[in-house]
Amino acid sequence: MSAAIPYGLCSAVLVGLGLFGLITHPQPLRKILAFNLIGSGVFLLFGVIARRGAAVGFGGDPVPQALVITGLVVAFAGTALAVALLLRLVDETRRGTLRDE
Amino acid sequence: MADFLLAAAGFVLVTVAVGLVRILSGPGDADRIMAAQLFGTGGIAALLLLAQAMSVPAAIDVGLVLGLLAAFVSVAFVKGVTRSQADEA
Amino acid sequence: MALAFDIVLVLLILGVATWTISARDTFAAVVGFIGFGLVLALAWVCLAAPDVALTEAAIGSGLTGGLLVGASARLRRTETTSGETPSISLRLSAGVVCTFISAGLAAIVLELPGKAPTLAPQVAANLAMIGLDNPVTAVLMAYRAVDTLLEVVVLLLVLGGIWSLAPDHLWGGSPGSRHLAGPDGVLPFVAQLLVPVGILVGIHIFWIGSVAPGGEFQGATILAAMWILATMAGLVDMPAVSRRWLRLLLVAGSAVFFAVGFAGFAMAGAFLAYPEAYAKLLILIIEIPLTLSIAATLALLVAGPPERAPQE
Amino acid sequence: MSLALNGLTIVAVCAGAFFFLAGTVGLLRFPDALSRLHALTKADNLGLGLVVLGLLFQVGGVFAALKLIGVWLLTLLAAATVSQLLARAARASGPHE
Repeated sequence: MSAAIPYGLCSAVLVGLGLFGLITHPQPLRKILAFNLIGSGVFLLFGVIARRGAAVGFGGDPVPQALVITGLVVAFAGTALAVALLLRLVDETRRGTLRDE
Repeated sequence: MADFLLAAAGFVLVTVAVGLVRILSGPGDADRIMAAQLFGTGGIAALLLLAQAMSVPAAIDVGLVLGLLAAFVSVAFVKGVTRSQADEA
Repeated sequence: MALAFDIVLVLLILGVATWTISARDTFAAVVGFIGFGLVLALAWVCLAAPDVALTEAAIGSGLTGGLLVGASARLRRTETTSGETPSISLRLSAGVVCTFISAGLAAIVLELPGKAPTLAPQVAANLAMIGLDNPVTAVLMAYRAVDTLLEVVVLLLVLGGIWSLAPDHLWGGSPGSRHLAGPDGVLPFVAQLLVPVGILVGIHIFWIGSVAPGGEFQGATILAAMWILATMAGLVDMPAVSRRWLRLLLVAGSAVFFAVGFAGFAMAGAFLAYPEAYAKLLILIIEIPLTLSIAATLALLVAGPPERAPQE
Repeated sequence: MSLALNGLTIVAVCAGAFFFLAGTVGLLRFPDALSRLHALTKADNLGLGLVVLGLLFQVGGVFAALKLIGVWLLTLLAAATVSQLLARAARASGPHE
């Protein structure tokens, strides 16, 4: 059993947990949080793949690791855009909901 | 030695995680951010222990970054609280 | 022992994640998410990825945390839970679907082929040629430099998207309200102490990126956080988004990146190809303006759209 | 020699872990936000200091040792000033919360 297996299972659960939150939470900010959990799960899966690719003295394959760094920065940018959209929505409608009634 | 340091890191982590229960019971937002701060300090301690146990000196840098940004988050919290009070008034 | 620690850490991650999803109060969930980023940074150290651990601690926990804490404080008053909770049948079916997805992913993780594919030997073989010792920085700045270039462009596009959310009459103004230093002066004191130290740490993390874990994204995030800290303390004010120097600062990184990229055609025969003798120098020439541009972009992403009318 | 150093490390790190435990107990048991803050900021920074002290016996170079002390000083500085801010925020939001 590879040392990375517990983290692999962890990433699988994180994706499911985040998806559940994304579907069931009515508040938009909670949906943003849940979406970030899904993202973290996917990144962690990348980390497990990278760890398994350890070779020639590196602790892990540097290519997926670099991709995760890129991904984290883009995920932050996406979160910032979502938060800005949400705050504008609240300013316009005075309600923190996605329903149109 | 590495095993002892790892065990210590695990112990500190579990201890501060119990402190996170404080977030559950609240009652105030200040308690929640306090628990996050305790979690931050414990996390830094665990990182330093981990750096030595697994001989990853870079983990010390992670601790440094964590310490800085924990302060940043706390300041953002204080600003957020005072701002929402100003909005209400 | 190492395995036991891994399992404790994984349980902790899952516990904090469950809390983030199940908390009743949005602010409590945000604090949970900050803690989640912290334990995840520990996990990245255990996965032998200290570069990612730095990024997670800086962006995943710190900068995202600051952004969400601010947003949840502003959304406090609009928070309603009544009448919107989804029905029990929807939650049940969502739970079943998500359990299946998790189980499927877990099965894939357990069934991964015995011999993992890896690009590590290829990365190692060419490290000496570009004069860097940190393989992750080498991938970001040399082998997959196109990815990094496009990522910086994406950051600028997102910033454009956020700015375009400003109402018409505020266009060209400054983001956020003007922060005034409190009469007690604790906050300016904190900022005056922390900001210089933070800038130093940021430059340190950026500079060691060529030989040890660190690099432009991690350094830039710390610089961005320090800029916002100084703004919140009232030491400096956010500039109006129409300022020319600000626009120049934002595009400087990608402009230099593109310039070096096109110069690659002349020097080495391909876009973003570095001639061997100058590889390290060229990477440094790209990295310095890139770090400043990323820092400015990240700070403005957190600051949000303009909220004050431009002063003429 | 290394046995003695290891012994010192174990003593210091254990003491540090104890203070983290004390901080958690304080956070859970004390009745109001200000006294919880009081328990927390002292205990966990002392705990971190002892852990750093213990690790100092293990590191090789002077630079690494200085960096460890630097992390502790930074945390101390941040905690001391930020807890001041948090206390004001806790008091402003009132005891009823």
